Amino acid sequence: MTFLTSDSIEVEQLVARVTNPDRGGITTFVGLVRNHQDGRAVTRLEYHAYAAMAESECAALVTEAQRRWPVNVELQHRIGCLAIGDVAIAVAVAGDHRDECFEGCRWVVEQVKHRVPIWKREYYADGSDAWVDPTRLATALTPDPLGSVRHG
Amino acid sequence: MTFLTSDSIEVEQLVARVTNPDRGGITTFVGLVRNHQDGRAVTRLEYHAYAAMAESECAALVTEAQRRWPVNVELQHRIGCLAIGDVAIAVAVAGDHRDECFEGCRWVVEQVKHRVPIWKREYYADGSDAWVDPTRLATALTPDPLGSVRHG
Amino acid sequence: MLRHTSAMTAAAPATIAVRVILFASYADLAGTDEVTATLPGMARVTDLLDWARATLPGGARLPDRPLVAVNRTHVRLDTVLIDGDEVALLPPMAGG
Amino acid sequence: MLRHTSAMTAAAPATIAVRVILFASYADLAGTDEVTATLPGMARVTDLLDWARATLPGGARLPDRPLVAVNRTHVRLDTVLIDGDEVALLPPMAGG
Repeated sequence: MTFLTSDSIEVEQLVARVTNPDRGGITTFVGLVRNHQDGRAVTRLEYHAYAAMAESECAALVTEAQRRWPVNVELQHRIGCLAIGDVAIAVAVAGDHRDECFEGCRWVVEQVKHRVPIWKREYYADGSDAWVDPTRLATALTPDPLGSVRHG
Repeated sequence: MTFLTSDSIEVEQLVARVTNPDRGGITTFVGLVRNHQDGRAVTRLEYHAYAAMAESECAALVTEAQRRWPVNVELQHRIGCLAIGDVAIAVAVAGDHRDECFEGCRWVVEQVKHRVPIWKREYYADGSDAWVDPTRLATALTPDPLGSVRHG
Repeated sequence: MLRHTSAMTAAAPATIAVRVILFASYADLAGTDEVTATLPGMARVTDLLDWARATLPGGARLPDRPLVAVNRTHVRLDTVLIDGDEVALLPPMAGG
Repeated sequence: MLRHTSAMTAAAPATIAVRVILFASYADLAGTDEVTATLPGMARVTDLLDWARATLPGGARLPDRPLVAVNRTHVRLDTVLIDGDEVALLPPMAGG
């Protein structure tokens, strides 16, 4: 399985892959295509990726999550054309206790947003479209993908 | 639907009920029956409830979660006999943004543990059994179900 | 508030009867899951607990401050009881 | 570290060629998603960005400090480039 997929994400399959009789909890996050963004009506969108790098970044952050917490992590991100309600990202984290499930799942979602080279083009009800720049949203945090990078 | 069920919990159905084209994220927590607890091998367990009160406490905490955060919440807890790997509890929280999805889901799980009158009897591989007392576990927090109770 | 006020403005009855229900380890200790307690008027939950410790099999093993619900609501131990209340003695909860 | 050291101990070539790849809004601006840049030996990412600003259509609209990856790894802008590197200019990421 790859981390990026142009097919529908089957959340139940991700959950099944982290499930283990040794694990007492599973936290799952599913990101869906909303029908609005910053007050504008959205009709559909496209995710584009720097695929080779996105795959290696996803692999690295899953490995890091599993080193930080005693958890099993599965992650998929959809690319290509998505309709309203489609699953854009799914993260499933299984652990012994709810603490590490919640913390690990949240951390993976944040890391995907900050490290994985994926871009989103939104199409609006008025016929226009735009690449989304999260650093320009009111709620934006400055991404720091270099947190764990060695110097060149 | 009731919050307590003696049938298998269908997580996908809970998730479907909170899904809405207006909501951008869904955080789900699933608690499973583990095959071990405090170093002992567990073979199965039973959940008992003070059913009428458990239902009203679940209703109250779901209402409170939806007042604290702009989210949709679904919650189910299994009672009766459970096997290893069975879903004991499922919480699904949908919101516009991941912050409220994660915070709301975590809060509901904590509230269930602290307020809802449910008890667990574990059966061990050595043939013995015991009622679980979370206040005696090393990781225990003192429950305070009276946080929001009026004086009598 | 309503419970307390009504109990204080009406003439307190000489005795009240409350339904006591027990769960899980407490029911195992007592060998029953339901019993009726007759208590003096204006009795509080603490009085009921004293009664349970003295009367119920295994009652002496109740913790100092168990969790208690009256009519399906968590209450403080100084809550005044009224005739017909359903008082539940709740062992440490273990849901989730 | 390896990249830097090898570049410094070998004789620096007079020029290097790097493959520059562009995504999303940057590709739209430049009207292309791939171009080759020829740069002096020991050029850094900052030098490549100067080249891109001067050379690519819409290059002047690159931010002061864009995100850059070399050979599929996020790098600092003072990273020294070597011949054959794949340098990706990354608009603000919007996954998740």
